[in-house]
Amino acid sequence: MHLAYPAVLAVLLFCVGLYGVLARRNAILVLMSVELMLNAVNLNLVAFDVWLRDTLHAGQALTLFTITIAAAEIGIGLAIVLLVHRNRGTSDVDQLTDLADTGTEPGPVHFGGPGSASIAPGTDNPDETTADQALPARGQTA
Amino acid sequence: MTLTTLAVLVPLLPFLGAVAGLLLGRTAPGFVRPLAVLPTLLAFALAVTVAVRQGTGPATDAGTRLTPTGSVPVDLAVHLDGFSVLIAVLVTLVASCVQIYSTGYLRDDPRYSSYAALVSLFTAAMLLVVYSGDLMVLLVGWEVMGICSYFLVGHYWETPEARAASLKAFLVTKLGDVPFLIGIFALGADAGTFRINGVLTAAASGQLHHPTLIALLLLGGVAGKSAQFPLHTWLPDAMAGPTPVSALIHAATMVAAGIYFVARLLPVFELSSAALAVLAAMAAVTMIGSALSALAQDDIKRVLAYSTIGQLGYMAGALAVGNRSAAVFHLLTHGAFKALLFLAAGVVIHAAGTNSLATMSRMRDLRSRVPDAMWTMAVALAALAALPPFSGFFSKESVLRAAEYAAEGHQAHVPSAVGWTVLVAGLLTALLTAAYATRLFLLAGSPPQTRRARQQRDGETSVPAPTDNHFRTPVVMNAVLWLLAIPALALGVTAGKLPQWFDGTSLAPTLATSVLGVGLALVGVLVTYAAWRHTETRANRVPIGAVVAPDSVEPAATEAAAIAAHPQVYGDIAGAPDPADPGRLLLGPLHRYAVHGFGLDVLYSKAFVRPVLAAAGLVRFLDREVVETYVRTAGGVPRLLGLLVRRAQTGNVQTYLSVLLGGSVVLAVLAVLVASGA
Amino acid sequence: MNLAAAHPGFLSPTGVEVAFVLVGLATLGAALLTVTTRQLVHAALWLVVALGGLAVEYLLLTAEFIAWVQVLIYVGSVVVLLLFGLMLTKAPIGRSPDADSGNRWVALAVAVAAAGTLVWVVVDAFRTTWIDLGGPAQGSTEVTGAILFRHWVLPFEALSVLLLAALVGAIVLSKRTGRER
Amino acid sequence: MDSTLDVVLRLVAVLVVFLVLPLVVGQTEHKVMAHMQGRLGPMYAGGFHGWAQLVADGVKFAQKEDVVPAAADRRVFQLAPAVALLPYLLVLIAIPVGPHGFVGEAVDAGLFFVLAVMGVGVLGSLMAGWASANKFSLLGGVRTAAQLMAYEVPMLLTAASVAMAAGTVSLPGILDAFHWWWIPWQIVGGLVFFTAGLAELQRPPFDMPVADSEIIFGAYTEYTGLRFALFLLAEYAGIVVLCALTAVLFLGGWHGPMSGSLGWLWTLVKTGLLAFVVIWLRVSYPRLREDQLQKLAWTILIPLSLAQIALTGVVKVVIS
Repeated sequence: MHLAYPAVLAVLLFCVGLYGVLARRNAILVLMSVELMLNAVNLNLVAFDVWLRDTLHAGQALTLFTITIAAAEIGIGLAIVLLVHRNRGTSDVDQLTDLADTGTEPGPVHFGGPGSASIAPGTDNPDETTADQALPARGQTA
Repeated sequence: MTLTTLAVLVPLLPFLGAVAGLLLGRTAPGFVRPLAVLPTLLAFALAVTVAVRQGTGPATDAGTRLTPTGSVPVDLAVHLDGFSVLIAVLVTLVASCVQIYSTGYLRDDPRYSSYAALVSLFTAAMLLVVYSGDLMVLLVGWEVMGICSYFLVGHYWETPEARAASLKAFLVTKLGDVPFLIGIFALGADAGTFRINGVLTAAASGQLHHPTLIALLLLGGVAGKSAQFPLHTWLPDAMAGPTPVSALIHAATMVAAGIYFVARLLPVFELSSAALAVLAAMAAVTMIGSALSALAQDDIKRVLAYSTIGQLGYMAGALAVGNRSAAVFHLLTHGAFKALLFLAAGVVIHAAGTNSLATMSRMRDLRSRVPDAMWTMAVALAALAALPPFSGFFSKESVLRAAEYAAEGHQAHVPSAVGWTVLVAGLLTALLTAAYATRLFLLAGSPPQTRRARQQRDGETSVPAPTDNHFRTPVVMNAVLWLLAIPALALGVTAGKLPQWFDGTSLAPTLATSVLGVGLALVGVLVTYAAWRHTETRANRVPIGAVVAPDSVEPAATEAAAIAAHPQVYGDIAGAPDPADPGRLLLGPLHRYAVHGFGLDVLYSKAFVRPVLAAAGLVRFLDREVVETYVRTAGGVPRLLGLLVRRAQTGNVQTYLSVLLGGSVVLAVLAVLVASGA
Repeated sequence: MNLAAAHPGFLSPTGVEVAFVLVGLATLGAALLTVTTRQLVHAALWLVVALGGLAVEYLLLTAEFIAWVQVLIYVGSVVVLLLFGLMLTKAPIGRSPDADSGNRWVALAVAVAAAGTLVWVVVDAFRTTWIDLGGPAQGSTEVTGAILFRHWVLPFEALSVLLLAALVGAIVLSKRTGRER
Repeated sequence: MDSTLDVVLRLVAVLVVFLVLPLVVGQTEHKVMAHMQGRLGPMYAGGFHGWAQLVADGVKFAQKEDVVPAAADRRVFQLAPAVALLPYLLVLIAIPVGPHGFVGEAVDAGLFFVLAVMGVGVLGSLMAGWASANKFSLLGGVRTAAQLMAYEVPMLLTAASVAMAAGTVSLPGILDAFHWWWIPWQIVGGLVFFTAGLAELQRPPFDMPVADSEIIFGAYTEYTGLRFALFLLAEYAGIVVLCALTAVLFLGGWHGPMSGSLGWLWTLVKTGLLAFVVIWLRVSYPRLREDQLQKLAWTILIPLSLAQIALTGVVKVVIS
């Protein structure tokens, strides 16, 4: 089998994950995209391991490690996301802009996107979601 | 106990009393009075013991050096001689009287504890100055007195006058203290020691290279502390403090310090005839000017204040003619009768509810209501006017005699012109002093029968004096008055003994000066009386409203109210538009200038305050408009840059990542292109 | 792939290769759907497909053990966790119009640029490289176990410490303190 | 072609087993429960003791309308039963029934394969719970996920213990290495494995996710007709798989007297006995509360399984 197939597949998967990380708004979706990127790397590792016939099987060992780390990462990441969601009522990455330097400007500056300036969490979630979460979110971030 | 130990204890006791009073004032109010009175009394007893044991013997000197300073050494030294022990007795006596008097006078004052502690501290500082044998230690006491006077003059800090007066006292005396400090350093540098004995030895052996400069610098400090022209302006204003404080400052402590200092270092001043001439001119101007001003004042305490300035002028004059015995003799008698005058004036002010002489002159029964104060005040005024056989006569005659002696050229180091200046000014001042003393007495305590007749004639135009039952002068206050009346009356008899304690020059009056002085004083008395009889009739036509002390108000509150009310009633803190005032008749066109101390304050304000304010305004303008502009620009440019950079700081992690990864891709492409040689 | 396939070095793709390409295309499609779908839970389910496809690719690359680990860990645990998280954060049914942030176009540009660069580099480098899938299996359980516990023991143990730390961390993070409610 | 035919035959056999055994277990459950509760159970369908009751049920389910709630996520909703069912079918392939290749397909990492694929089955419950757009279903789904996470660990650990003992993860390999004294040796692991498996299957007393008295029927609330039947089928298939796995791993599978010819029978007998235990437990134990459920997994089963691994390791070192 040609090495180019798995290599190119890995590259494309990686870039798809990259796109997801950069473009997705929901933090959990971002985590999924990160998983895609990790898997792309794993595929590369396995493919090159098989190609090199490495006696140490470094590629496969590293793949196993990566998978383990990914599991740990998803556990911690989800815990953080859930905590943020509990405190803020939202898991939208682009609303977690507490570190933004707003200065004296009236509002945070966003790169385009007409809806991105809205303050209310989860704009299109079902009614109860916004209603439930908006109040504690305000109360706890204030 | 050795003599030195006793002498050390004298300033130490009031100091400890002050510390204890400050510490315990709030927690244990019951201890405040004993803590105020007892250490001072004990110090008085010790001072008397020291004086007796020191006696007329040779000066005692003792000192210890705590630590090397690296250059001119500083010693904790005690110097005891006739001058210091007697002045210490005076200081402790007056301080004790003031403390006892204050227990009655400020008995309900909420700040009595701190007041008493500060008075003790004041006393301790003065005693330190008196006993110290080292200039640096003396300076410590000197400066502590300055800060104490600031606090005590500002005791009624609720009134703007008191606040202004305390600041003025502090600043003006500090103005003199700056050259004084430099002078002390120069003196120490020249003499190689700060020990007064060492300095005097150096002066005698001609080691001082800049005597004139040093003497003039020191004179600055002396003028400030002893209220000599042109730095005297703080003293009349310092009347805004409580009356006992005035008594203390005027009689024993603050102002005496300057005279005492010059007396101690007189050999240094004698090295420079220029300094002596300056001192004489200063004394002459001070004497005459202050006497004229005293004649015009309406506030009873301001009259006394100006009289103090004048009497200090006498002492300075005596020093200028090189006779420190006479100066210190006058200092002693003056301390006695001036303390008495102030304390009596305090009683009168309280009884009248005002400090205005114009108002007092229209009060019925003022004299009969405070007879003790009136009698003792009469004694003290007689002493002030130098009428024989009161104490002031002897001391003033000794000054005049010394001046005459110098005028005839007998005094070494002293030019005869200096002697003449002092003599003429002293005689003229004797006349004026008698005049204002008479005026004060006539206005405050005019004979009752003339008043009564006038009242019957004119009906009720005069101010009703407060009813009798509201206030009894406390016994302690009256007792103090009579106690002080004794030295005021009789201190003159010591004139024969004192030379043994002092330098040995005779202090007995001579015929010529006595006749001249007493004659002039009598002229002053008679002229004033005539003028008063002339103007008295006008008083009926011009009733003057006055603040009358309400029933059962304690003295301190009355005095604070009187100080606060005076400008509101008369439109002036110094004078009152009273045509019945004999001083107005006597002074004629000079009156309006004399009321305000010949406009010296205005002059100061024009010459110093306004330029300083203008300079401050300029500096403020430069700081606000010029420097700030640079600062603002220096801050503004980075802020503008920051505004630009800040736009990237959206807080959106994905934006950051996008830029980061985009940059990575560009870099990777570049790296590949370079690697492949494209 | 077409670019690579058109190269003269490529002749007669084997059966494994065909399977690999087909599964790879499916995987890629599922991944694309994962990052583009507007239904949050669907994204997770497409992720399952993508991960499963990758497991098949591992099998095709004779890395059998890793394939099953992939299924066990990813499909069995990670995705379940993700779904769990989605449910706890009240993921809505139906399309979420705000699933993508305003960064979409920037992200797309970066991703496409990265993809272009990497594909170019990778294809340029490995155009003719051939993987020999014959011979002893490269990734059987026995082989993997042997090397893992012979050569990679230390990293393996270190990793166990890491997992423990992650476990503790997750517990601490999700523990509700008394004052929160 | 022989090999192809062989593969096809094996797959067909597995499919038949997959379709028959769960029904048998289901029917057994009906009757066993009935007798344990002092009643008769189904008696009419098919005549003899209602043997065709489940067939009738199936027909009934097939006739019912296939309702998809309006708010539901349609495709996921429809796909969920298949996702729940298929993994068990796949697992059955790898379970050896008898010696000498009497197995659907001998997978090299068989144990791994089985556990991994079984883990996928839970996805079906999750999908169903979420896609129903029903708060009970969602709760059921969340409970399922939490339960799976908790019980996956002890299950894997005890399976690892067996793999350690055998030195292989291949299921036939494990059976080849089996000795009778493994049963006392691995008994703790076996109990833990069986218990954890029950929890993964959401069988009583671990049926919190589908607790009918609390959240109606959890993830399956909205399901009707054939799709519901598929879920039920998945549950019973799960029982079969679990019992077969436990039998293979801990009870020696086809080992027994005359295992050479009657091996498959031993496997079936052991599986059946275990299935009976499953039914028995359902009747005997009340449902656990959610926190008790989690506590059991994390504070009892995991420590026990770790102890089992330690024991296995020690014995393994001693006898080698």
